[in-house]
Amino acid sequence: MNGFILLLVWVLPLSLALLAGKRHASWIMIAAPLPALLAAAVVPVGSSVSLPWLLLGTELGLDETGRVFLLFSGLLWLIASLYGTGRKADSQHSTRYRVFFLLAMAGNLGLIVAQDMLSFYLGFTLMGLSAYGLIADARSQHARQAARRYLVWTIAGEMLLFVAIVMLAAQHGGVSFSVLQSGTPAGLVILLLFVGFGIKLALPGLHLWLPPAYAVTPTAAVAVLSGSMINAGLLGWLRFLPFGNAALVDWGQLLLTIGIAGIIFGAIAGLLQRSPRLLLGYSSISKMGVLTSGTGAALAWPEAAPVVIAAVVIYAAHHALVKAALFLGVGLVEREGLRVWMQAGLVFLALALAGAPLTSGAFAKSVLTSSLPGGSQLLITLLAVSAFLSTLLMVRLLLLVRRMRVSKPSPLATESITAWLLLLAIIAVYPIVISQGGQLLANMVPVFLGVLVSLLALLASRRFPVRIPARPARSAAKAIALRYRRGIRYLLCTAALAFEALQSTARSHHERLRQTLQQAFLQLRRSANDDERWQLAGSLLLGIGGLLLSGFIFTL
Amino acid sequence: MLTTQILYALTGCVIVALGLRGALLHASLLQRIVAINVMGAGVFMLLIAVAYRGPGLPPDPVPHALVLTGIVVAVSATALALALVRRLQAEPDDD
Amino acid sequence: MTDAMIGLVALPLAGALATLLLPRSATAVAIGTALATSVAAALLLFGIATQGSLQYEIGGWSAGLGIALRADGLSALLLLMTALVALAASIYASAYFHTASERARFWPLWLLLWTALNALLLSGDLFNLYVTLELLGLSAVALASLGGKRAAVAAALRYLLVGLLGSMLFLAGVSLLYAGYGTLDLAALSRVVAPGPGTWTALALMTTGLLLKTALFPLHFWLPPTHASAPAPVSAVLSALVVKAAFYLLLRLWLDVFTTVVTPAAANLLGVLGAGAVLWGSWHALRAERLKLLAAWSTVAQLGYLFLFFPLLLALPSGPARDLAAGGLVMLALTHGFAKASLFLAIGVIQRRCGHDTIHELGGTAQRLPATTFAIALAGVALIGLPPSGAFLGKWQLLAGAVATGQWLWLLVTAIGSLLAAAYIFRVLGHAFGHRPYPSQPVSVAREEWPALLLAVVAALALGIAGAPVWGLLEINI
Amino acid sequence: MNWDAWLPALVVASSLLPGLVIFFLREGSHRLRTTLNLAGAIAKLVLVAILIRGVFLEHDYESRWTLAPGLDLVLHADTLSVLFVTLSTVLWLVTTIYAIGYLEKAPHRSRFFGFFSLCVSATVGLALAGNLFTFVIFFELLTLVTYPLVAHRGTPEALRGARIYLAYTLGGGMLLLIGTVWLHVLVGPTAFVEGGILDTLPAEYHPQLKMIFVLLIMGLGVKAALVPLHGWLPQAMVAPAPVSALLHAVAVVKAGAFGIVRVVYDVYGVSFTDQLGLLTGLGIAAAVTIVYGSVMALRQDNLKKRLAYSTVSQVSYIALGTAILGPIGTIGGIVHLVHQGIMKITLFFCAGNYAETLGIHKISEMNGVGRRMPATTLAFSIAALGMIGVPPVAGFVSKWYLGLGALEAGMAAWVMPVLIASSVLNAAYFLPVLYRAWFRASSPAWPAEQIPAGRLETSAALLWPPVITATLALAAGVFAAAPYSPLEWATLIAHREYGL
Repeated sequence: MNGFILLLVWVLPLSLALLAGKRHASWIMIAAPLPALLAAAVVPVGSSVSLPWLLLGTELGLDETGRVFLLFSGLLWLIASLYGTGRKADSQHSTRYRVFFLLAMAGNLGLIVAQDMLSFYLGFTLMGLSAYGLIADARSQHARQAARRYLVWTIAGEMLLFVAIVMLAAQHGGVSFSVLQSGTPAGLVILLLFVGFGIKLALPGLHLWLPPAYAVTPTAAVAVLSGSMINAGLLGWLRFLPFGNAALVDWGQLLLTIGIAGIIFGAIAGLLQRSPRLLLGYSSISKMGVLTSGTGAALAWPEAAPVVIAAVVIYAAHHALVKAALFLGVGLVEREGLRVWMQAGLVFLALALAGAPLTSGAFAKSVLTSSLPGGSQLLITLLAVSAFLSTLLMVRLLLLVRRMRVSKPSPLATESITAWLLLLAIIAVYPIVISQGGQLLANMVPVFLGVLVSLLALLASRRFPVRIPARPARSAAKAIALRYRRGIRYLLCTAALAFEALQSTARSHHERLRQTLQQAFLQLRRSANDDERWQLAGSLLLGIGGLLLSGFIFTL
Repeated sequence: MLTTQILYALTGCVIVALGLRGALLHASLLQRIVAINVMGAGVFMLLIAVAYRGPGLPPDPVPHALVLTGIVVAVSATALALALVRRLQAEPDDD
Repeated sequence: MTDAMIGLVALPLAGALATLLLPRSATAVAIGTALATSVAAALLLFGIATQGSLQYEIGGWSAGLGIALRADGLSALLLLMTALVALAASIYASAYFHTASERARFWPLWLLLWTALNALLLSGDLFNLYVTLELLGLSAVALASLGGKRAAVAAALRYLLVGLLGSMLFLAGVSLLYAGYGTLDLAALSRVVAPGPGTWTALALMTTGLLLKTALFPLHFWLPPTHASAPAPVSAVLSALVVKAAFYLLLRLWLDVFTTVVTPAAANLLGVLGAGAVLWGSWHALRAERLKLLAAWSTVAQLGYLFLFFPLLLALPSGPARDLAAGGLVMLALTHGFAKASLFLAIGVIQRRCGHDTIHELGGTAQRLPATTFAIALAGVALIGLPPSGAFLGKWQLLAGAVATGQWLWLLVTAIGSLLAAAYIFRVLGHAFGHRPYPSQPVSVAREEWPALLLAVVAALALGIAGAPVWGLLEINI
Repeated sequence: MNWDAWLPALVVASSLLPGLVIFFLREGSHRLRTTLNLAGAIAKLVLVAILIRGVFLEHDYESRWTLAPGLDLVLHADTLSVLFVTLSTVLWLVTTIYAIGYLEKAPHRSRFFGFFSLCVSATVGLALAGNLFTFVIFFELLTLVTYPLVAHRGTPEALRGARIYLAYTLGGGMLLLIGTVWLHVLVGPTAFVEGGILDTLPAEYHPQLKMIFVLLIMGLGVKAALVPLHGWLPQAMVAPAPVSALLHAVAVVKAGAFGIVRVVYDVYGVSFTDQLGLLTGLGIAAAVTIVYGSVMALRQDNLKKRLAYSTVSQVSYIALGTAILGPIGTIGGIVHLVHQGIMKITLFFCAGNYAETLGIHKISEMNGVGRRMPATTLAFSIAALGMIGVPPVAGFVSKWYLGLGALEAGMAAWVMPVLIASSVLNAAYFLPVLYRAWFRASSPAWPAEQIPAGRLETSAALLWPPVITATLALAAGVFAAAPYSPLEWATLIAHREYGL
């Protein structure tokens, strides 16, 4: 029974994708993610099912991490579906969109319940490629470029992962996650894993796909993109890397450093944005920095790994919900313009993301800090800094939202509003339910500081207005991306030209040879008149006779 | 007597050579046909020389049979050749 | 079975006389004769396969002045090929010649030619061989001149002179041999011949003469015009059988009679000439504008392959390997006989239906004459030497021999020759497959198309698939 | 009569005889021709089913016929041949249906279907060949009977393509023939035996054996389109779509690849080949071909041309797998024999559908075709993704085993980059097509719409084959581990090959 539910988690969305026509669309969309929630609710941890005939032998199962992921991912997909059904009037909201949405859902939920590398990879790829369809859904120039960039990065990541997986399989002689914890993988493998999943997690340098993609994707889709799909990278690390292995401490330190870099880079780049979506995107980069450094810490302090991982997972869940909610809220504003209740909701969410007390942010933050071992004081302070920075970000977000102008407001569908409010309620309630005393009061200082600073900055900017430079980050990103693409294209062209040159030379040589031969034979072919023929033939005749004779006589 | 035989044989060879030369070098068809006949005559002389088995002995019949057949063949061949030549001269140039 | 031997000579001879005497029903008589002769050939082959080689002295006269008929596996095979090809060609000819005068002139000569061929293949001493050779040459020339056009006559005349020259040389050689050994019986000679100036000269003369008759490069100059200007059935028989007769004689002399005299050096000379023939002939076939010329040049090339076997056969120690190679040689000769005959007959059909045989104007032939095109294709397969034709097995043995004796040159020549052959065959087919806008209903003229098709099938399928017994038959010799 | 001695011959005959009969049918007798075709195809399917079962139970099927002393025509069924036979039989059935739909009202159908059946007979014979001699025979026959199919249209460019095809393949055939004869002179009849037969020869033969190997591989490489012997393949795509489909998926190209597998595994024996130091050369040739083909494909706008170059690249996966020492690499190569066939035939079917239905020949004309022909485009997408190696389509399984095998053989240093590069390039030339088909707005009018969209997007006979094959391609990946799947069969072959 449990096995069946686990199977259903990804089989249902997959099969619904086949009949995602116009009719009953909304019911299909809402039904698809339900098995995931069901599984998270009823399937006991540790239950698993193995399907040896599927692919190269598939194992599904549920563990603690999986359960949490399943819970918030399923929830987000449900909310997004609900929100999305509110746009059925929209013409471009086509069957195609629904199909890709469901495929991405299947991939995302499938990789959560996967217990072997191959089915994980399958889900990861399915999700990654289907997300392309969501990003490219709006048929605008921007959307096309953003989608293509996303695809290039995604495929690159998947190739690296493929190599890593093959090498792991060759090392362990199996693809099940259970075998990975034994033994130390080669450095190359770890590097590949870092980069491969790091692309999905938008580590600084590997993030170039993220902001433009978030800027163009339809709201419902960007919610799951930023909430649930991005965390697949994290889950990948948690599944593939052997934690509690002392040999990986240095790698942990490396990851830690990258994470910190991500925190700061994301925040600063975010502050320079003018559109809320871009700002949220960079804030995601910054938050992923937090998760990255958390994972790094788990590697760097093997003995503390389990606790840290649990904390990281909780933090991931928190961020996923809040970020998704923020995007949905911004989406509402984009449609109908700012309303008071929207603003209220957004303020609450902003506080939550910043980690203000009494919000899920504070809860997650405190869990994470308390999980960290003694040696990581630096990291703890940095987390405080990150809270401060994200406070600044959120304030800026609210300002930007205020400034947003909607060209042609269109009435909101009740589904969308319901979805958003539902999510808000969950975010508001769950920390209070599951937190123990004191956890909700964390982050008092940094958030307060952040608000203070930003208010000061606000006043200052009122007095002496300064121009914000026009999105240096994005233009820089674009420049780099362009250079990458040019490089690749250049390589291909040179290769092609070389081949062509080779071919043409060969052809010309052959042609010349043919002509010369032809000339020679034409010379030979000039047939003489009869008498000359006879004389020629006669001499040949005598010659052959003589030769034969000598051949008999002088045996060689 | 042996020398006569050799004499015949050598003459035969010479005639063959002459005939061959004629057949190969002469331009006109008629000359060629004649030359080949000459060559044939040479071969026949050779055969006759071969047939000689010494004084008093009857000559070997086989070469004679050969010669006779050869002559018949040569005659008919010549006839055919001449007929063809006639047709060749009769036919208008069609190419 | 000796009756079969006699029949093979007597039947066509009688037929020739009969057609001469009653020209009105000539065709019927001729077809009847052809059938009877073919049956005789089949019987002879069967007899040889069952009872071994045969010998018969006409009128009880012993060899020498008397005429003796001999038959072994090789001759029986060639006789059967002759019979089948000639039969097919006869049926074809019965539809090909329209006017009574044409028929009256054609049939007697035709049957006479056949008689000469059979007699040559059956006779076992040089005297008879000389006579049959001459008879063959004369009747062939007469037939070739039936084309009527000036070109045909000129070609026929040249053919005649060449033939005479060749047989004169042959006769000279014969006389020398007789001077040396006092016998003309091949079997007897093979026992007594020893190397020496006389023998050398004799063999050189005979070989040269026969090379001239079999048109081995560079003595081939007379062949293309003759074969290209003769009537279709005649060209078929000239290319398929007549040149083979001279070749058969060479084979006998070199491999059965003068085994102690022939030397690798001389054989290599033949091999080199053969190689020249393969390349030169194929190249000209590739550049020919007319189908018949293409076929004629391809004959020159194909004869070259046969001569490539000489150095191999001399180099191989007598034993299974040698027998395999010899079998390959015969298989190649047989296949070429059938294939080339079929090709010429098919070309004749095209010439009749399309009014020309210019290669680059063949477009649409595949639509109009599917059967004939198919025949050309099959014959082509056999000429190239692709499986499942008999030529494939032949070439396999040729290559194997070349590898086994380390004579790589012949291997190279064979490879290039085959590719050239493919080039000129598929050049034709390519044009034939070409589309033609004009609506052309497929025509079928059974009596003209089927003989070609059947011969092609024999060459391209039957010989290759059911050809294994050939090797067994060649074990049977006198 | 002895059933086992007849079954292989019957398998060949089941397509040969209908083919020969069809030649003599009148153009008009459409129904009879169709019945003959399908009857033959189905009969073959049944016979092959029996064959599979028998071979699985290590039954020994062999038909033998002597052509000349020491030269036997041998049809023998072993695991490898059965794999190839099954592939060609199944795809032949599908392709026949497709061809019937494709050639409706076209001229010379009797000729076409006649040669079509002969083509399959030659392929099956080649698959069942029990020794090198037999293989050569059917190899040449295949060349012959495919020529009329390539030249079928009779247009100048069709004739040109056919001529080039012929020039290459006959040349290759000659090399193969010489190599075979040489080997035959050295060791006598070279029967295909798992593990090879030559490793017992004394060392002084080794130089000769190397030269022979080169000859054989070059001969086979022409058909397998190994660079630089691939020139004919892009030209041959002038053939009608069903022909290209068969050519690229089963018949000609595959015959070459299959031959390479045969020579390496069952004549030389893979370990002996490695011992002669020949595997690396083969591997490098394959690698070069893989990359070259993809790069060239990237630069084609003509859909069929792009697919043709993609074949050049993909088929060399098989050679690559052969060049990887060890069972896993072997599995990868052999299973790709099947997977590439299914996927590529799908792609060509779809290309044919676009051309027949809408007159689309260029990729630049494919904007928004996904809305007009969703099923076809879906099939196309699945196959294309499979080519890239995206799970769970069949192509991924091949790639997986090749990578794993390379690691085990310690060749990963250069095999893995090749695999990755090829996948990336495949993505680079397939994904833009999918993008156009699904995401671009369709142009107002198609180049030449011939079959109007009724209840189906195009005529059923054209629509079902690609759908079926695409489903097969998907199933081959999803149920790779299930019994009787291509992968399982390839594993069986590899185990028998390495005596595991």
